[in-house]
Amino acid sequence: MATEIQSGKVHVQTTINGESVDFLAEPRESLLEVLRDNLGLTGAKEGCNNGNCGACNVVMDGVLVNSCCVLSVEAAGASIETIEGVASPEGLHPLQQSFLENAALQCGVCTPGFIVAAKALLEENPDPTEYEVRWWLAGNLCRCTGYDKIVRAVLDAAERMRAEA
Amino acid sequence: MATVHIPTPMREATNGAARVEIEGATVREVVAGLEASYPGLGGRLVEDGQLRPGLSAFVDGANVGRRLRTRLQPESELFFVEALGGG
Amino acid sequence: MRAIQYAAPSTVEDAVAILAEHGSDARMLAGGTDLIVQVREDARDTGVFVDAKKIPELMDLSVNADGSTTLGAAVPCHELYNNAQFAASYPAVVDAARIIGSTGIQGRASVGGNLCNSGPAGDTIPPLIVHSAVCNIAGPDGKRTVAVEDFCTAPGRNVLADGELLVSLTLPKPPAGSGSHYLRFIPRNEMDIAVVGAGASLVLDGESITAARISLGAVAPTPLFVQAAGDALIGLTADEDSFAVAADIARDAASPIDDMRGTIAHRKQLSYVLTQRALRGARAHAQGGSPTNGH
Amino acid sequence: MAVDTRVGQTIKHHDEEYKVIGTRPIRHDGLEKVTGEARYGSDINLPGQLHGKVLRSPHAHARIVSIDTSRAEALDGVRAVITSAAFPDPGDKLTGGGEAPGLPLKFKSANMLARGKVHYHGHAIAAVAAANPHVAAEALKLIDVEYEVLDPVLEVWDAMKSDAPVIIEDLYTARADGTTAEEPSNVAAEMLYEVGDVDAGFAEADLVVDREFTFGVVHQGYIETHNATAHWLKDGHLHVWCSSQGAFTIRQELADLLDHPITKIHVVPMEIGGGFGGKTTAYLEPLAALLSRQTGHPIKMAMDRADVLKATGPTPGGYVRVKLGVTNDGMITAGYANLAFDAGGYPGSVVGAGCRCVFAPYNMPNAKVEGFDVVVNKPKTHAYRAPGATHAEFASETVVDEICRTLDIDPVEFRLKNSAKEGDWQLAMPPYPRIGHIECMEAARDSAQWQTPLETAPGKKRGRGIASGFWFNIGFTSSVTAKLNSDGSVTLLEGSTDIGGTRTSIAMQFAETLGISVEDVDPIVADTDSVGQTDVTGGSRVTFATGLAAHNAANDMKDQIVEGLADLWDVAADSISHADGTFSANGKSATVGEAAGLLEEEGVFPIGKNTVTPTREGGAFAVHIADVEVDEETGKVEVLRYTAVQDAGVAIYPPYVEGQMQGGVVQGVGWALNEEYVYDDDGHLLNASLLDYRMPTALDVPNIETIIVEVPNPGHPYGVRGVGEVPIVPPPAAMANAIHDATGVRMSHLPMSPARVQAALAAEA
Repeated sequence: MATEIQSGKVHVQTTINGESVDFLAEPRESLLEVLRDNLGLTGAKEGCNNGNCGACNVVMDGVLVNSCCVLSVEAAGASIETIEGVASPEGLHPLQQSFLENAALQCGVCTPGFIVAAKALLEENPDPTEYEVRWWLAGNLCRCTGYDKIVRAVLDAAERMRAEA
Repeated sequence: MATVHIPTPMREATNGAARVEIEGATVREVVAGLEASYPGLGGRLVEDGQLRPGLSAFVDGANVGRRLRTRLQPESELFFVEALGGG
Repeated sequence: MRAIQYAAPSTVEDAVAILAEHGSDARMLAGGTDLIVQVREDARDTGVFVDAKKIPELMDLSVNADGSTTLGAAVPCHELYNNAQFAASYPAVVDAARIIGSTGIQGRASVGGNLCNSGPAGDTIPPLIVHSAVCNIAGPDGKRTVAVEDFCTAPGRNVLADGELLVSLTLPKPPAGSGSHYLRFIPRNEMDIAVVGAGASLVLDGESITAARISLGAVAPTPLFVQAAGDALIGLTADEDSFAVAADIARDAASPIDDMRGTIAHRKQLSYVLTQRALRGARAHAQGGSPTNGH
Repeated sequence: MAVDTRVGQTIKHHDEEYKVIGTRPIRHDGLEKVTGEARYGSDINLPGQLHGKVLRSPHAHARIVSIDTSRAEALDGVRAVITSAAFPDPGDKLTGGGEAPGLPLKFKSANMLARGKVHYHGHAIAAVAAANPHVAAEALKLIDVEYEVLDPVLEVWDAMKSDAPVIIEDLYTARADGTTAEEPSNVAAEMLYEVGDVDAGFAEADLVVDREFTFGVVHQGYIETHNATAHWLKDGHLHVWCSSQGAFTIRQELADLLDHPITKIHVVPMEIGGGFGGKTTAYLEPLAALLSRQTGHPIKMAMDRADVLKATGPTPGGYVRVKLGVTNDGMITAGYANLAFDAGGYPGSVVGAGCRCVFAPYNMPNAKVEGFDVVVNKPKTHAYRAPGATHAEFASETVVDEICRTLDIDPVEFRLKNSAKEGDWQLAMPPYPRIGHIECMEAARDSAQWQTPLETAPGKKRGRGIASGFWFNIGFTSSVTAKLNSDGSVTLLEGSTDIGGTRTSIAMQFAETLGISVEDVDPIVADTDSVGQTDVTGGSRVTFATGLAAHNAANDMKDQIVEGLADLWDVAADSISHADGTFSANGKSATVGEAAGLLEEEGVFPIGKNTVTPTREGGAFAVHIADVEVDEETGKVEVLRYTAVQDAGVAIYPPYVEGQMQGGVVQGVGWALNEEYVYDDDGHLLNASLLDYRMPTALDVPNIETIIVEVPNPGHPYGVRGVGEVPIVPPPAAMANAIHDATGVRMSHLPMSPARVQAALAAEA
């Protein structure tokens, strides 16, 4: 059976933060564009649009990705988690709480990417060293904080989450 | 008499004097006094009745910006400095 | 970004058919971390994106009966370093997989994609070369294989003809007593393109070197297989003096350019230093240790 | 247990005890920012909105022979195309307001869209509005521009040569004495600052060190790219939503550039994703406005990262020469400096501020500093965190280190001995008020890092460096309006863009003054129609000046509450006392909350307000210590340990003072080691991406230890000094001095990239 070649507006069915979502998008539109402009999920930010700043981080099928480097049509059938899905109705995620308490943000524009990336880290490695945190987050640029308080916040959240687990 | 500190590049007009004493109750009056004593100097500081864009006046350590009506004490020290911005 | 078309075939045959139909206007889309960005930034004009990730052969990672490993062209980097068996067998490849882009990039970017992008600084290419990996290519005229060191032909170019795609790589089973290491020099500690990259593999019999391969990135129009440097080590003791001999040959083989990422003088120096360090790392692996991927 | 963010110490040189000031509340805007709900400029989408994109010059220096937009206009989905012809003729007007008032408006206008000539690679040529960003981008490729390419001039030392191509044909040097040159050149301005007798000072010196330094161009590197959305209504009202350090500045610039009444311009500050001086001026706002006027639709525009790096305002590269004379016992006798900075494609670099900072940490009886503002074919440069000071003090602090080495004097002792202090002369300025350089130097000397010997490692080249830094604080104008709600909470409207937590540092000063908790203050960054004049967020001024306005507004509110209670309680207003947030008189008392309830019943709703232009800014000193390891084989420098000491006056909101210090250090480390614009000989910027413009990642730096020193600024009721900028000043010098300590090599160019360090090591060997 010959494969369909899609162009123009394509109908995409996907799951975002646990909910089934349909959207129409051109193949050239990135997942980041669709999230922000079609679906109003503006928590992911565009900082570089080429995979070098991490501000657009989302988790796709359990894997941390830069949504600027994913085509909208590649989201078909995928399960996507964004910053908007990190807090639960019961309250903030421990990482979010820790970022607040540790003053781990200044302008805040990189913060969603950091939190999404750090959450992916802690799911894979609940007890990271400082070096492992810095390594994992090296793809997330922050220009305000000098990273110090961010790294501390992630380690702090990891400790809280281990205590609660 | 207020003491006015003359920026180096403008000391030609004051015959090399780094400081001059000028009578005046406000910055504006001192500038007028400067022009009267040293013709041409006032014009380098003031344009169309306003301190030249980019200059600030300091009166006794206070940055009064371009507010020429700022009142002076008899012993006031007056500086004219380029205004600064910042990041 | 220009308007594009997208197809997600589920078989190699379908992919070949689409590629053949659209010729040079079509490209395989693996992780997309190079291709999407290049088209967006007008560095490449591709109209048809053929998604590799629905084709089982391109997502395959398995050990064959002869002990070799098949690495599907679109397997993302993060699957390699999370695969203990692969990591133990092909440490240099995993060294590269761990330092390409960021964690987020490694979630998508693939070794096959890195190879097909054919950049002179592609981090996975020297490791594939030192592991004697072979490209399995499919096309309208059937299948063929090409050694990785013969795959790239110029910056951004390779032996793939219109209609052809890289299906997988075959990595021979590493002999007993072997070890490998890849490292690169970058001004930062992450998120950079190699100023110079160096991969080395060694097979040791006690302290004696029985086989060695050395490859450099970013010092020539294509990743460089410095066969003479490896050959010179055969029969020598795996020590600093021997490594210096190989490093000298590697430095002489390097013919880098001045560009925004590095100078000729610095790259020549780095070719020497990194060859030594790659060999030390390979020795550590061969002797059962693990090298520091120092930066 | 939570990690203690109080990683550093605070060393107080005052006895004040505060209830709110100095505490660590959760910032008011924090929740929205950790959940992704905060609205930045690019996060809004208006009904009927179109998208704008900018065509940029592929050449560094060229004459525009013709622009033909017809093919772009014909593309389906394209709604408007504009060129510089869409702007009104700026004539001979000067720019108003903003950071650098008084420059010819024609330069600013031509920087929005090139007028006749392109001055740098990436210079905006035309702008397109289309149905979506992709169509707009396609349309750009259909605009036909014919260029006559000219030779570019890229470095100040080339541009200052008498036979250099003149970039702006009618640019005549504004000389330091107030006169104007008669022949055009690339030197826009000369400046001269002098104190004492420099020749006599050098004659007294036993040792004179005279060194030259050069600098690459660096960018502020904020993560959010520039964006603007504009809607020009049919009645002439212009609404603008943007990411700027100053909504009022943008309003003024729009009024100037578009020759449009300021009353019809309404600017809404969105959350801002970093600025550092780079978002103090308009780039997209006027284009979006003109495209909106032409189409009748709201226009949204956003730069991509390449646009940001190519065509916004990085901070200058250039040249600094520093000559210092000292006696054998280590007393400075004289200093001379000469600074020439890139203005970029139009006049107006930050060289003047650099001139005035170059010797600031020292008591200089005799000093002379010359500055040159030089036009080159690079983007119009702009402020970046303590603009000009980092270059200047990299040079002077490196020379100081060399003197200490030569004379075998401890660098801390030398700096303490020569330190500027209250009453000492500043270059061309009134004498210093109370300052804290000595206190910072003592704190650095006593710090854990300075007191711990550098750990050696076999085969490793390690070294330690120390450097001082100074930056001014600017006053400008700030406004606050505070409304007392009936439950005792306060809605606080302020006009300062909040980049780093200033909503809270302003609210804390209000709360302290009125005697309420900071959680009871709801600070809001208001738009230009909703609060009084507030100048740009810059010059480390917000917590200082807007905080002062908040303090004054709280006192205004307090007076109104007292007046209301006096009426209610039937007592004289002056018999009511106020302490700890409680008003009392004649045995009656009411907290602010109770008073609010009582007054509500009387129909009284106090509104405290204040607009202030402070006159006594508090300049700030910093002292930094860097430990580094140099890889001799590769030239790569690793930061092992770093301590930043800074006089904050009084730290209103300590975690964010520490954050400013840590962030400034890491920017400074990036500048020191890797950040620079790389140009080819034709003036093309080669590394316009975050891949190749190498800002530090989390893996490139250690934790940054902080010591806040509190020497209160006498010019502020709570002693606030500016804190945001000075921490970027010492890092490059501290790093260079550490590299020298490790290797014996003196670096004289920023950045000290691996290739340069390796080449210097090879040359030394």
